Amino acid sequence: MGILETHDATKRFGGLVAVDKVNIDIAERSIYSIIGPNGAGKTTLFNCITCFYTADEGEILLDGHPIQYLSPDRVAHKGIARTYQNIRLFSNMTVIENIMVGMHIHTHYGYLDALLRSPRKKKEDAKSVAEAQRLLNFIDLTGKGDLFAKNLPYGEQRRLEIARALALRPKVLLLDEPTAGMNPIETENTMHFIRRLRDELGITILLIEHDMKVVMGISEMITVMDFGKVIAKGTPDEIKANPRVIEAYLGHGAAEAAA
Amino acid sequence: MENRHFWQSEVMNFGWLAGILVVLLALVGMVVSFSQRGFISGVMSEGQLLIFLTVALIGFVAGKKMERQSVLKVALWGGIIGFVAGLSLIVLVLLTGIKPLNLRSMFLNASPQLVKVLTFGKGQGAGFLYLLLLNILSGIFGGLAAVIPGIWGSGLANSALITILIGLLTDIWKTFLPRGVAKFFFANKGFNVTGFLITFFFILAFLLFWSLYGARIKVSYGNVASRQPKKVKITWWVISLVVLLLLPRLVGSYLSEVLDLVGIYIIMGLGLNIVVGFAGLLDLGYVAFFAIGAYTMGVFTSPELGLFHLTFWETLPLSILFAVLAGVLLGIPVLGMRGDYLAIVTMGFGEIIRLLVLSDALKPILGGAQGLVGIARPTVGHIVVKNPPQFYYLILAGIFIAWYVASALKDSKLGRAWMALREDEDVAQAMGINLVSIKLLAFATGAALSGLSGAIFAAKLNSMVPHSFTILISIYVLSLIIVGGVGSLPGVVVGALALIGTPELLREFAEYRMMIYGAVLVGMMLYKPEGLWPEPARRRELHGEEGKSAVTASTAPVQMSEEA
Amino acid sequence: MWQKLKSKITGMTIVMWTIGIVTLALVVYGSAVTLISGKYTLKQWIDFLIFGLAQGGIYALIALGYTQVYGVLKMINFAHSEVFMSGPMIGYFVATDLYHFNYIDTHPYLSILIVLIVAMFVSMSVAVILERIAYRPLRNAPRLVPLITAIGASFFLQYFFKGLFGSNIKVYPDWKVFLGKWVVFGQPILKIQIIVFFAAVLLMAGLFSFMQRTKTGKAIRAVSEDKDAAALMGIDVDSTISFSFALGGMMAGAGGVFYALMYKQVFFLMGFVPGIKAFTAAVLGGIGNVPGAMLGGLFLGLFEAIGPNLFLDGLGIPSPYQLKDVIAFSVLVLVLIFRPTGILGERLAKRA
Amino acid sequence: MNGKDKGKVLEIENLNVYYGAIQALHGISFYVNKGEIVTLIGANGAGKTTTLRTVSGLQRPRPGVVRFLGADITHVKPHQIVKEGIVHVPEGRRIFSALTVKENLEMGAFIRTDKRSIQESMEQVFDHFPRLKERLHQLGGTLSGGEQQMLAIGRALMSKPKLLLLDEPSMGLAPILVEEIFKILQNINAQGVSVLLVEQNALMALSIADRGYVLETGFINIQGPAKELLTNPRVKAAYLGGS
Repeated sequence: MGILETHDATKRFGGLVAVDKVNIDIAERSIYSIIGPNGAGKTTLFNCITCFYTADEGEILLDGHPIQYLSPDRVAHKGIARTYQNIRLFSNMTVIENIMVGMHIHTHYGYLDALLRSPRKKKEDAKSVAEAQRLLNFIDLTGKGDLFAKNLPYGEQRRLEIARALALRPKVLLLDEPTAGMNPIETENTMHFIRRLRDELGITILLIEHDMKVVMGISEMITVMDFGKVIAKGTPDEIKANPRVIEAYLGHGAAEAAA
Repeated sequence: MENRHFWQSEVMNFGWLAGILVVLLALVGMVVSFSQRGFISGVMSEGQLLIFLTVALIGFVAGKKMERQSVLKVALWGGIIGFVAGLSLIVLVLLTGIKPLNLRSMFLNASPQLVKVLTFGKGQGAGFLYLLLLNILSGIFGGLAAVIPGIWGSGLANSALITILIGLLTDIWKTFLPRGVAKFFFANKGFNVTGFLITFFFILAFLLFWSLYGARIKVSYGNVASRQPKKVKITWWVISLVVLLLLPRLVGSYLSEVLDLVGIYIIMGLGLNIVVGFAGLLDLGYVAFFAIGAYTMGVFTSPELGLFHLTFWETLPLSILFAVLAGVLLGIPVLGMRGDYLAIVTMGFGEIIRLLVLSDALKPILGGAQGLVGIARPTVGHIVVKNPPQFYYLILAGIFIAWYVASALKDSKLGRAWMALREDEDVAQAMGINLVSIKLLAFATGAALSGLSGAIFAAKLNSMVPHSFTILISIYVLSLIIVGGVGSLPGVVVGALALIGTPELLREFAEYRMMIYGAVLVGMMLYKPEGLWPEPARRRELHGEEGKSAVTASTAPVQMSEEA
Repeated sequence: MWQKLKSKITGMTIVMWTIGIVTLALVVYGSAVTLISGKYTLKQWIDFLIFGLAQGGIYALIALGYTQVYGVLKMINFAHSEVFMSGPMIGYFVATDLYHFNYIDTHPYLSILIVLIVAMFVSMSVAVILERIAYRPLRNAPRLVPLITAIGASFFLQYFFKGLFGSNIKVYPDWKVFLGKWVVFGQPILKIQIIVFFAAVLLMAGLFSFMQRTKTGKAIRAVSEDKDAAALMGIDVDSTISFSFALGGMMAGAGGVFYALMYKQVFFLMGFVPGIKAFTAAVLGGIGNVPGAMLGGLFLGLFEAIGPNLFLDGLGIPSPYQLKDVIAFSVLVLVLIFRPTGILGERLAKRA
Repeated sequence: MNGKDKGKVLEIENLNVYYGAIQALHGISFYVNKGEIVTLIGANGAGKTTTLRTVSGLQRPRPGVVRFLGADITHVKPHQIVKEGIVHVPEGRRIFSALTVKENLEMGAFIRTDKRSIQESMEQVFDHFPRLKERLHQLGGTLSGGEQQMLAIGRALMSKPKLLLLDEPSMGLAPILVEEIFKILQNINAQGVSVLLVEQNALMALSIADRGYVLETGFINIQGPAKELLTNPRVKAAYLGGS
């Protein structure tokens, strides 16, 4: 049994079945990728896992416990964090504030502590700031803590978004196209970075990605989606060899060309 | 451009704009109303100043738009703009003279007084000439201020503005300054001519001096400040505290009254700032909590109803408690609503509360349309707090509490969660933030401060009527937050002084208050959405960026549209 | 299934449903008491009903403006209540002049047409100018910004009109032909109310077929749905938006004249309450939806005309008519809680 | 082929586009000849859509020049660009779902006034997409994905464009439908409409295109005749899934 599983997860929008009976099973401390053409339902699946959408049918299990009916904030408490395809930082907050919002659930003090500026509040906030600084170092943004998030360059915004998700200390991290819009060198760095997340922090990673080089390079398991359905599942080598995948993902002609 | 007719050219567009504006200012009654006050005694009243200021402003905008043109051409443009504006006013005067047209039956203010003000009381011949000339000069002045390079241009514009501000508040200066000095500068109404000239040129000289040596002074002061930052800071704190404490003694009873009112709005503003500024929840029913705080004070202390006989201090916590309860109760149904829906529903709530208070149905407990009298005065020891300077201290204490609450919460995980909510509700929730609780906390905290403010308000007035609690109060508070800078605490103070204080000092303004507020809200949103005194962090950031990337600023909206 | 249900029940939903059920119970109980007591005769109920229809027609006309603007800009045009006020305000001066020249008595229909056209034109101009100055520059700003501008513009316009024309209540002259009653099926009914109702329905039908049939109408619908895609069709988005403000303004102007005919008076604050009620009507019908606005307006008008006497009276509340606005605002809140998409609005799928 | 050297329809010079602080296009330049099908391929986020949006006036370059038939249209408004003869079929189709198929097509012909010739164009669209005729009075939102794509292209044709910009017409469509649509694109092109095609499905796109450009993080790194790109090892590795 994996750390995160879906059993026949289904999500409909009107007549469109965006996610159709999807089963995935992610082993702890693995890097798992979901690929498929645009509009295949990958991001919708992410939204179901983080309970931004409630799955219409099926189950989503974290550590064997169903989570599909929780609210998104509860899911975050349970240990799932995510990034977004089109970066969604709190753009008018500073870099460090962004990370500290991510630490919300690990900052243990209440309304009265805040109001009275109690010693506990000061201690917890100091801890948060220290931890945020550590995360900034981790993503190579040391010294940029006071900038507004919106003023960072693209690559740094992507990394900051990951750092904010890491601040939740998740068990499972969902990354939605982390290398979109990056050049080959940045992509290479990001791959390396993702591997470090798993190796150094022990986080399980679920990835949506288009860049085949990234997908094939770092994932242990891959699920291929098309029209909301899973059409293939396996290791990178198995996927590469699967003619159905080539046809769906790369087009009809590709299958012939590859053949 | 070349083949367009002159009357459709760009300068004429500005000209027409100026013409329409000044005519409207006249018709709306501001010109006459402000003319009760002199600006430069015997030369120009404030009503007339209003016209010339408008023309100068349009000239300035036009000048900015053609920055690369020669100075002479800009002056010509300014002149044309002034000419058109002047001509429009002359036409207006002539129209009011046509008997069968009877302009006044429609436009209340197309009166003989208006004619008198516009013609400087000199009759149509000389008056028209005067009007035209001064308009042309204003247009030229505005245009030149925009294009003259460097400090001279901005110095001219700024010293004119500062001088005008000083002139508007002559009553205050007169109470502060020694009689002799005041007499030298100011006439019975406004400046006298020498006073005006000296003030204007002194400020101009000062600005020029500052532009030359200011940087050096700042550096040397900065050295001192950076060597002993704490000491400097403490000194500033002590000085401002002393000034704050002595203020009512310095300004006397009338101004204390104004300060009290400003203070009550500051408390409310600090509260609403939590809801709107921090958490981004646009609450237009904010007056409801103010009313609840006030009515709690009234109902529990007024002998007229005879239901309870508590003292001020016993009731104060109840006022706050009931306001908080109402905040939570009203908060629950609107939890799922965003932006404009929230605004209109909270506005509906505010109205419901007001209508309930007014109704016969609740008259036995709330006093109905007649309101309540005999509300308790607070007592401190043996002193009964009743006159404005005494209330000043109570209100000041209230402001300190409100400020403390707002700044403590802002600098906490709750404050950060609110900001995250304001920025992106979905992502905030994905960060594990419980939206329900932080929204309710925002409503409740805001309501508490509003309730506090309402309780003080009721005690200060000693009596009250439901009509004190209209939607206008909500709009006042919202306006002052926006003018000060959404989310900024000092901004609330600046906003309250500007929007609540000024109209009290300039009684002529009061009648046009809502019109000016409305225009200010629109203008701020169009040209300076961050407010007069933005949050420190924001300001730091904006300054750090100046020049470095003009690119960022101008593309920001594009990005928004992309996300939408 | 049970788990799914359980997961949906939170403390908040319980509170909300309690509010709903209590409200419903009070309404039912109050109505029952009133009906059983037989305090009002059938004739009175019919009077309330007709009044409600006329009132509802006016709400519907104003609501169309909110809906039009919401359709194209996805914002609430807060200043629409002032668009509504401005038309009959200027119309008043025309009407009094016509009255002084004795034109109203000699040519009643022509003169009401003139007043109507002037009022519609004024309201239309105010709406268009408003859009141009206060909203267009903020098309891409964060949502709160145009909303605040709208609030500002609303108050500016109110007090601008007060400054120009004074704060006194202006009494519209009488149209003798609209006075008195008609007898329909043995029931005497106020002429003016019937006329207002049918005129409103006629205007709405006109607008509806304009939106369905004409190229511009279709363009407005296209822009409502997708501005970029509409621009890519060669539709001038800016002028189309202006046009929908103009349409909304015209409807509001007409509604304003009907309002003035029914209540005989105009003044600078007259827009506020009908404005917020018409907004309620628009939300009730499903904002952005043209037939919805019409339906919502009529429904609210009826509800408000019958409601106070029907259920507040039964609850033993003194002078229930004072609370009719409370009813309208409560309807707004309840609709937004329980069916934010309104009667005709469809629940749009929430997509990223 | 049918006179593809008559000159340039579209010329892009040094196009830079920003979203906030982020630069999406870094001074790209390319052109489309009359009668050509040119394709822009690249990964998600490479700037393909941004390029099309800039050409059709929805996005403003800083700096950069867009020339259409020799005239500078960089600062022309989107709706006027349609009048010039460029029509853009946006990503995700963006048909008007609350309008009927017929009304959608009428909106496509918004800039035209001659009713008879509009009717003729509609017939031509039905020739390309007979299925649309069957669905004429259905609401756009009720169509299937493939039909919506057909409607989107048909709607674009209603303005009688000289240049057709297509953004990911294959997105979310089954391979068989993609082939059908691409065939129709070739037909449309054969009738004299130049096409600028943005695709992720590089292979399909290159197989019908005359020339291609590879866009990577806002830069054009590889360009050439489509046939050459198909065999280019770098392109193959990155976009065609080959090794």
